[in-house]
Amino acid sequence: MSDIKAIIAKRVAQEFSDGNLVNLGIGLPTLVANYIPESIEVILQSENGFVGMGPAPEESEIDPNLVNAGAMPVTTLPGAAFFDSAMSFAIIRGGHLDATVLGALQVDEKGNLANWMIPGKKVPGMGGAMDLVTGAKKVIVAMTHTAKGSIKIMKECTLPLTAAGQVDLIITEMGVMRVTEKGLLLEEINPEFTVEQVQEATEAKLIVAEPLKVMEI
Amino acid sequence: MSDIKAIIAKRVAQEFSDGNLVNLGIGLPTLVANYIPESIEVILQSENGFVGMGPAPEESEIDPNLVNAGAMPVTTLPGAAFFDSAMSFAIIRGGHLDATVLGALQVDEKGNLANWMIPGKKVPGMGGAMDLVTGAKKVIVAMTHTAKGSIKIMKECTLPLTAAGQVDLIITEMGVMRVTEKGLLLEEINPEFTVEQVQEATEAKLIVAEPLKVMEI
Amino acid sequence: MKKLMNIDEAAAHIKDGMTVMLGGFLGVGAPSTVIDKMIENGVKDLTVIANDTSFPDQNIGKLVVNKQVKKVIASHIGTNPETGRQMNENEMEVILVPQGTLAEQVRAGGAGLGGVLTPTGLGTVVEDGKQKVTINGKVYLVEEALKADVAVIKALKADKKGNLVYDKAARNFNPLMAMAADLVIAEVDEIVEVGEISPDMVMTPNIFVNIVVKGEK
Amino acid sequence: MKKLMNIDEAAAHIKDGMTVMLGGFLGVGAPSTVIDKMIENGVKDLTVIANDTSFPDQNIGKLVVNKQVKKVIASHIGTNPETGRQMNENEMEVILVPQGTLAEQVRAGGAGLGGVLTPTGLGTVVEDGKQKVTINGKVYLVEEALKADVAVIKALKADKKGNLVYDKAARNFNPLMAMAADLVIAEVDEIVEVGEISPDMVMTPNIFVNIVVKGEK
Repeated sequence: MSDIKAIIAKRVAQEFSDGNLVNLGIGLPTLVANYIPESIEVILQSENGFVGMGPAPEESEIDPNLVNAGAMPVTTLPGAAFFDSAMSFAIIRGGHLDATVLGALQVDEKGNLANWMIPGKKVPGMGGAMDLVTGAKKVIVAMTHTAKGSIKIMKECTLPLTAAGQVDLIITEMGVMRVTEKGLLLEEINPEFTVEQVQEATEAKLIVAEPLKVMEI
Repeated sequence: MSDIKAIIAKRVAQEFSDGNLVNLGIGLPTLVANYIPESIEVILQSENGFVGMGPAPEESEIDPNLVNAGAMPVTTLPGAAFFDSAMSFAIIRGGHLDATVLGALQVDEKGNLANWMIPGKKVPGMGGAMDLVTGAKKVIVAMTHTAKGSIKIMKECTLPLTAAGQVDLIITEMGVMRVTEKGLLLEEINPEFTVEQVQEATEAKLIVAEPLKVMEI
Repeated sequence: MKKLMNIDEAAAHIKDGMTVMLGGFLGVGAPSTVIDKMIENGVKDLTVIANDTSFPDQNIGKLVVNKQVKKVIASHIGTNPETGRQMNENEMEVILVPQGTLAEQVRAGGAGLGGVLTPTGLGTVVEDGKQKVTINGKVYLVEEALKADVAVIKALKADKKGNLVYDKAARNFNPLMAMAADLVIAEVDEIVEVGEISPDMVMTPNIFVNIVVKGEK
Repeated sequence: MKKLMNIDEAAAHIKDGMTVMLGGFLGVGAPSTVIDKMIENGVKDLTVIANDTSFPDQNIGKLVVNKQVKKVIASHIGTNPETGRQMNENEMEVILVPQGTLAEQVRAGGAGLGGVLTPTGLGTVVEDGKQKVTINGKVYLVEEALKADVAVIKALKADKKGNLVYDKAARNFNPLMAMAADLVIAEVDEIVEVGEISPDMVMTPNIFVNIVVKGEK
């Protein structure tokens, strides 16, 4: 099996259309940029204040004032624009973002997302996540299906929420699940797994789409 | 007697300190700029979107994109800055304006101001006046004491208000009146008038300051 | 992602009954070429959101005179007597809003905020029928966010991706309206190559602009 | 109107117990020179409003490590473990706020608005104890405006009147904080003559800036 993160990132990248404005979260979601088809133009937003984010620079080209929201050096593409944090979140909250891709500690069948704290253990803060999840037109959770075997796709999140009912799509190395009114719809499956295996790694009851598509890996 | 408008404008100009940011309304208040002492720097704001407004240009220097809030051509002084209407009113509403000078249809002893409509007759709209009067640190009404004999300084405004209880100072050709908790305090008088004459031209009962200063005309 | 259009293609997006935001402050920074085409096209029953209704023979003013507008939301109508006449004779609905409130309402629409909490208008007719919120003992009016089907704005320059730069006091409401409509048409004096506007100097990021059209002057 | 000061004069304005806004996003665009002087001066019991608490060995992070901060309002503290430790052991109060909400709260403070009406945080612990307002059937949280005694910000350039220009992603919260404090200290890389920054290109108008100090790098 090819690298798990690559499988997920590659599949997420297929969700975008030409001209889309997208925000990619820190970590795995950042990798999605590497798989955007060359046939379309996707504009990346960085919530610290610009649109038109490009890839990481050569060592010699690093500019300390040009970093992404995770403080990693990046570049800008032609047509980029910088702005302040109020404008950045006006874009995010105002519905101008076609999609946001971010990780999760837990996500559930109602589209609830928990990704900003583990009470008594780790409280990094929500950063821009609550606004991103509330404001983006499409919220895509991109993550490994379980955390070293421990289940993350729940019937109901037990950790403090980032936002209620905002997640549209969950993409893992096992498959693609859509949040619907009836529950989680398994739309695509990685051919290396069976439906039973995916369900076993998932607390929420999966509805299996017909036909169930095969995930490109 | 010298020109009435000049008397008023000249007296208003004495209210400013070095470094003050001031907004001058359309009409008579605009004249105040001509009387600001050369010993101090007063920055003028124009609510259509800049600070550092200068005097009217020569005919040949007129720029259609550089006008004041009354659409009259102006210039900018060194250090000027342009911005959008949200920023302009953030400055106004946010308490960053040291003073605003504007005219009135009516003003009363409680500091209420009416200057934006006469029901059934004339409804130009409030423009920026309501924000200016609400947000500026000091609100100065600059106007002729009466409108061709008809009284404008009232016990209580009868016209729809621009703002309630926001006026600090009323400056007319007859004198200078401060809004206090006890009522209107006549602090200065034009030596060409008697206190009785000023009171006669005023509906609100005037409290006469002791000593009553003589207005420089 | 086709952004550059001719005036006919651009104006064809503005249809009967739409809510249209129009940039400009007493005609300065108004998209005159597109408005002339709207007049030629005879689109009607428009709801116009604009700072003012300009002068009878200019841009927005002409739309009013030509009876294409069924409702206006503005801060000032005093320079266009025809607006007042149509209002008084119930031919057109006019909603007058303090200028700073209008700017924030439009911004809130674009930023995904429900509205604005402002002290402006308290104690005046502006507060009639509106919710109030008390914060730390101070009362604020709730002024609802405004959005539009189309915003027609005017800029000095656009690059071919739609990044905009404004000129002096012609900026005013234009950058705010660019955020608050489903479709944004930017009329510009000049179209330049991508890269000619420095990313730091962009005033409206391209992601807000759907259509760029070259104005006739 | 004396705006240019050396670092000692500037930092002397920051006193024990004050509420201080500090610009920067994970250290990018942070006023490091002034913060180093705050550490040298040993000012304590500070309430700090900032996007994050940076890294332990950098700018805001050092203030926290040095125990000069009694309360932090921020969106993210994950990159500075010492903030988490002091929070968990009740040595410092930490209020976590969604980043877009924080940006708007600061802006509202500067703009004279009572607060922000945002959907962000609904259905999460962020809404605990807060007022809600329903507008057109949609519920919004009331997030109160934030102000400070002092804002210390970082810009690329200032002219001698205090007009500021920022560089790339180092803009972030700086222009917002410049509006929201009683005293604004701008640390800059370069001080230029008045006129060298075009009035159209000013990002923070001089009227907000009280003190300009040249940074050490």
